[in-house]
Amino acid sequence: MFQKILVANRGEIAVRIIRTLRELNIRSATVYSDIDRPSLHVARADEAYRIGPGPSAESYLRIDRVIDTAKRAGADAIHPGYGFLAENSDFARAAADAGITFIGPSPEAMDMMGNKVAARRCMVERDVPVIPGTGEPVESAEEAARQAEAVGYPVMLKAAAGGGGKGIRVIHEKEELSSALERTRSEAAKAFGDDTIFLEKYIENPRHIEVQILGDGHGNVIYLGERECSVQRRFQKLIEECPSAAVDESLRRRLGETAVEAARAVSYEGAGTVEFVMGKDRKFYFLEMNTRLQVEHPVTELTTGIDLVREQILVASGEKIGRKQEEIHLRGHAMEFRINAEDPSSGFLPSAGRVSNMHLPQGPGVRNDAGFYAGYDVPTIYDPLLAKLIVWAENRDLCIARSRRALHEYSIKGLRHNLAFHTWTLRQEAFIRGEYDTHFIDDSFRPEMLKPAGTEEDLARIAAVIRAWLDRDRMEITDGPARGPWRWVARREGIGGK
Amino acid sequence: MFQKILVANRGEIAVRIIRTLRELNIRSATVYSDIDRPSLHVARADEAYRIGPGPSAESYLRIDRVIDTAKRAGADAIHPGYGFLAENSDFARAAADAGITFIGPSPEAMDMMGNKVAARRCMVERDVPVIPGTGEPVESAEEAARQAEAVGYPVMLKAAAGGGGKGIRVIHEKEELSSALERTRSEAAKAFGDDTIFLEKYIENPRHIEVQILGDGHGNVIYLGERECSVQRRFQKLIEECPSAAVDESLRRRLGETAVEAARAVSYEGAGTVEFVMGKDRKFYFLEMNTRLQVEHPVTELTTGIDLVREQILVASGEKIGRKQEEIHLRGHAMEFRINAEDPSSGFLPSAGRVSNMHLPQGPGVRNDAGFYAGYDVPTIYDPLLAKLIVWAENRDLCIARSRRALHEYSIKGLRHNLAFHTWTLRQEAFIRGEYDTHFIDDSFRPEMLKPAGTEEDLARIAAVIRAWLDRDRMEITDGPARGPWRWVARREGIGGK
Amino acid sequence: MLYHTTLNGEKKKVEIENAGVGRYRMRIDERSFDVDCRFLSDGLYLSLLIDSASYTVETRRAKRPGVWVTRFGGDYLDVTVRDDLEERAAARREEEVAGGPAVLMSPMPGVVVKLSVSEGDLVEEGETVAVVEAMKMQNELGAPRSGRVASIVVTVGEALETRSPIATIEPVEEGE
Amino acid sequence: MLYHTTLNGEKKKVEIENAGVGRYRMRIDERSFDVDCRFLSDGLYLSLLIDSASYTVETRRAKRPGVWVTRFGGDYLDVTVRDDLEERAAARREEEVAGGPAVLMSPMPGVVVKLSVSEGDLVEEGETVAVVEAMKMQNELGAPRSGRVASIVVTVGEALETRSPIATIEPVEEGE
Repeated sequence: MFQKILVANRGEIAVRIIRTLRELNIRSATVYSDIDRPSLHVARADEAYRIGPGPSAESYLRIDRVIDTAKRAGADAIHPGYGFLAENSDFARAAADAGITFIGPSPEAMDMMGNKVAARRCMVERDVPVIPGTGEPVESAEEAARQAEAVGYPVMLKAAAGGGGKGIRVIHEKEELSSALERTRSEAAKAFGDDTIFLEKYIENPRHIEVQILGDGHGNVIYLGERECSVQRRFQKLIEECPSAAVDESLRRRLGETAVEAARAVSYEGAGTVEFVMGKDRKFYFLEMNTRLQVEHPVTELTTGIDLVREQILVASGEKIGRKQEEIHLRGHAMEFRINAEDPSSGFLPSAGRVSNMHLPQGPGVRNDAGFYAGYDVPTIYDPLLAKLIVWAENRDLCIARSRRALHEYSIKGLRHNLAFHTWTLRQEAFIRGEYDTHFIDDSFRPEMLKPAGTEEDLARIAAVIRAWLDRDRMEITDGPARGPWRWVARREGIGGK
Repeated sequence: MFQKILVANRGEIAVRIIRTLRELNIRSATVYSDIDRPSLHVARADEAYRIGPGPSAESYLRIDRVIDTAKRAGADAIHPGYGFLAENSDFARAAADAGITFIGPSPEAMDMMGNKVAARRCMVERDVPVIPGTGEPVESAEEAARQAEAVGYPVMLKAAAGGGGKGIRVIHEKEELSSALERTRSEAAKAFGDDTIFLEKYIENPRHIEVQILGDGHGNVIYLGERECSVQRRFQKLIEECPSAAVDESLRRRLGETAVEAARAVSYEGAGTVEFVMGKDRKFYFLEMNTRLQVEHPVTELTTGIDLVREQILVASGEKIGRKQEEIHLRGHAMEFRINAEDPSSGFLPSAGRVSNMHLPQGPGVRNDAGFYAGYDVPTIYDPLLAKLIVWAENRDLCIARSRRALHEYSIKGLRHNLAFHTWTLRQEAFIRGEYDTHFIDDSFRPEMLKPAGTEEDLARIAAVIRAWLDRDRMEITDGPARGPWRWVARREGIGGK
Repeated sequence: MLYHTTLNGEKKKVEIENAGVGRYRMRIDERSFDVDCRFLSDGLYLSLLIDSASYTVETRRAKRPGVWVTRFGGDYLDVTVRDDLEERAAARREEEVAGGPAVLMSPMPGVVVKLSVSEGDLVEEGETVAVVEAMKMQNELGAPRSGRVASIVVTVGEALETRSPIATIEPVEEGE
Repeated sequence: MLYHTTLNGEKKKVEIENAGVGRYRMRIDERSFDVDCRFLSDGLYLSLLIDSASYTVETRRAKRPGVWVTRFGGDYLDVTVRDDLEERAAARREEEVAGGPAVLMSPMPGVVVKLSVSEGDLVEEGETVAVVEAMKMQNELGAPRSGRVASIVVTVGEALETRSPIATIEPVEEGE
């Protein structure tokens, strides 16, 4: 077993990995940029090493510095977390060259899955279903028509250089195809300087379903249930569930076995995720494989009872997976809410600043994976994920009820965040019924929906008025301890004030 | 289903019950004494009613006021929590008279189990094993000798008026008995003004094992595994586990079925706990039945996945238990640590004062049931339980490792607490092996053991010196925000200070 | 004392009397309430009992004068609370502003990655004026009012602080 | 600068030099350390990197002068830190106190439920002098030193504050 592991990441995921290292009695080392010196992962690790200035390109993304730090610290393995260098095969190779174990799959598996065209080809060879389409650029209108006929309408035209929902056009009928191709091509040329177009089947009401898999170096691969990740805003996941409301036992088995087949195709070692898109007909297609721990891995941990970071480390140290497929059981239901420093009432603009106070929810079924603390200055140069709230309950309905309760308890003061957005989502009929797809948020969320009406209006007035009233009496009560006469009164009554 | 429930309690258990009420969409009302106006349960409830001055005899123990408040609030049920009026059958009767459902068993069941002699007799009738002994006072030395012979040495002489370990004498050999009886009797007369003495078999290396049961008004009773509660200091439980390291599957079934039999004897409705003492020969004997929710119920919740407060409410509303015995499975291992405001380094003296800051542990497998918050003034007039840390993991060894990690993260500033005691316990070989009994703490804990030696000494010196150093520079840093030059320096470097 | 309050555009008058330490008697329309009010966590949260209903409230001053952002449970509300004097001052201020130019300011620190309009362009309220990158996200900033872009005071690549001005939009006269 | 430190009864001298903002160079015996030191949570916690080893430290002044209670992880340590001047003053103080009487004080607020000794009794250090009830628990308070009970200043039933005096124990001369 490893003696010391370098956690080459920051924020909530670094803190989460350090927790498991402590439980395994493995010494944890981590890296930090100048701006991250007061970050939680530095305080929680056993050792911490400066790695460069704030911008990630000069610190967390510097392969040379991370490897040098691992050597200097005497680490025998590196855990990359997610993001930054987690899916960089050069990094994995550099670690191997330095004689340090990279906790993840082989560089070859990373390269294969990192190349979309190659990955698709590899899946087709293994009979893993991919979205019917060309896989090659469309050269002419005739060819487009022929292919569209083959895969069946509706189809989608996709600019090769597009992404994030841009350069896409959906065609429902044969008659539209030829002119749509022309328009998509000319728009792509204008927008991206590249008019290469692919054609594929358009999946209606698509759900984003992914399967957690775990492989070892001894030929064992198992799946650990699916995750439903269709609550997205502009392709950013916001809420994830395990299990999916759209998946039953037999579908779960088929998804799982397909994911295992995909992983076997690249002799996958470690924890990985196979992403599928699933249509309303419950047919599913391979999208891509993420060769790392996912942000949303805790929902799988809560339903399977398995610590995925622990499994990653055991497998990387050469151990066999200690459990068989038939020993994996999902129990209850889990949901993860990503708590971001962004303001849903004004277009999800990022927010930054000092967390003046916070209160995390507690009690039955509540797990917090947080990367911040009261007094922390949230920097603007990294991603806005402050923390994850993960909730478990006996079934999906109870999990929704418990999540509402937990969000009700959650408080972060000092900067804008998206707690109110999650509360909104939990009130939506589509979400409650479990009948939603990846368009759900973009189609139905409007910022003004965050302002509720009802009897609480009166109460809000009252509260605000009291504040004004107190303020008038020279009671300084914003952003700091109560001072002045109120404090004195409080003491006299024995309820506060030292 | 109920529309509104009065939670007739305070502290962590009131907060915990209110959480489940919110999840069930039942309106919560609670009561508070004057000193509890700023307590967490008042802030978390939907409604809160003043019930009298601080001392419990004038507030939380006043049946009349609690019932009046329930009526005034329009509550259709009362949840008593634990302690205070939870096992008071007069209170249960008063609630019934007022047309309000008491969430608990019938007053008759409470009375029967509240009377030790009657409960013992009732158990004997049902073939539930009780500790072999007289059950009646010992009148003479001859009778004592005869009974001791019958139950087998060692035996215990117990003053009827004793309790909490006082007025007890263990006799290992026949020759000692007669003089021991004399001495015990005269001591009892002196100490308690009552020289009534019972004789019973002395259980060596006793473990305190209890079984959670759940009954409904339709004749169904199930058991939900056992709890190991042998980590006690002077009869106060400090750490509880589920399952017990001393109980295997077949013993679990026998314990469970015996507990169900005990509950059936009094037609038990609701959640209850049957307490057993178990010797090193794994024979177990009925001690008593607690006719309420236990402090340590969360370890059962984490391993069975069942919300016991929810079940209490459903059963009280007339529903049948929705699950069969064979559907109850324990998964993994859970431990609960009682976080008390008492100082283990000076004889567990109670502490009180303002919580100047706190940090609860988070991450995988950690549940916090807390009744306090940063800024809260812990009153001295109620029990010292501030919070419970409950930890779950896949098995007992991992649970110990995770508990150590969680305690490492836990911080409470401003008053003394017993976190260091729990850390100590987790280092003891007897605890790690699971081979301990109720004498464990009293026999092996010494306050000076909390002061560790080792390399951290040097570091502690360094830290302390730095503090002194900073202090010398007129930096006011105790118990409040950093001020003065340090703050200015921090700002210049962009690491702190608004 | 009488206060003018606005919530979600609706105005109401609220009357408040002191009724003991931390206690108030309030009237809104024909309804009246008893309020018991205590600070928790050294003044960071307010515990209210309004006719026995319990609320834990977070509230902070917004940038705009007289406005408080208040949270009950999961919901956030912007509430304006002004006394007579402040109410009259606010009314005067609003009159002056209504016909004048509006300044688009950056809501967070970031870098200008795109300017979508040029000086002199006509824009609708909400139409994208600039794109600012912060926390690896591109954020489209819309015009604060409809009108003509009077000036743009930043260039692509420039780093902005919170509330750095980006552009001024001036009203366009009817029939212009 | 040189400091006299005591931990678990063991005394050591520690030398500290400033080495930049929040940075120190320290020497204990023959070992030396680089220390990087930052406050977290507005000064409530101290994050230390000592030759890259990371510690989050809580510390507070104890009642006794120069003593700090310091926590690393789950452990609490009492450390005395004094400069030359303070060290000499402390030594003088200790000399004066050693032969004098000691006062038993209540460590918490509570009510006296029992007095186990009378004035004039001889007691051993740690022997129970009084029982004080607080938080529903009975707490036995032991003699702070061996000697004779010189005075008892409370009665059963009396309510005590933290540090209320209960009794004074004076030393007994050898051979007395």
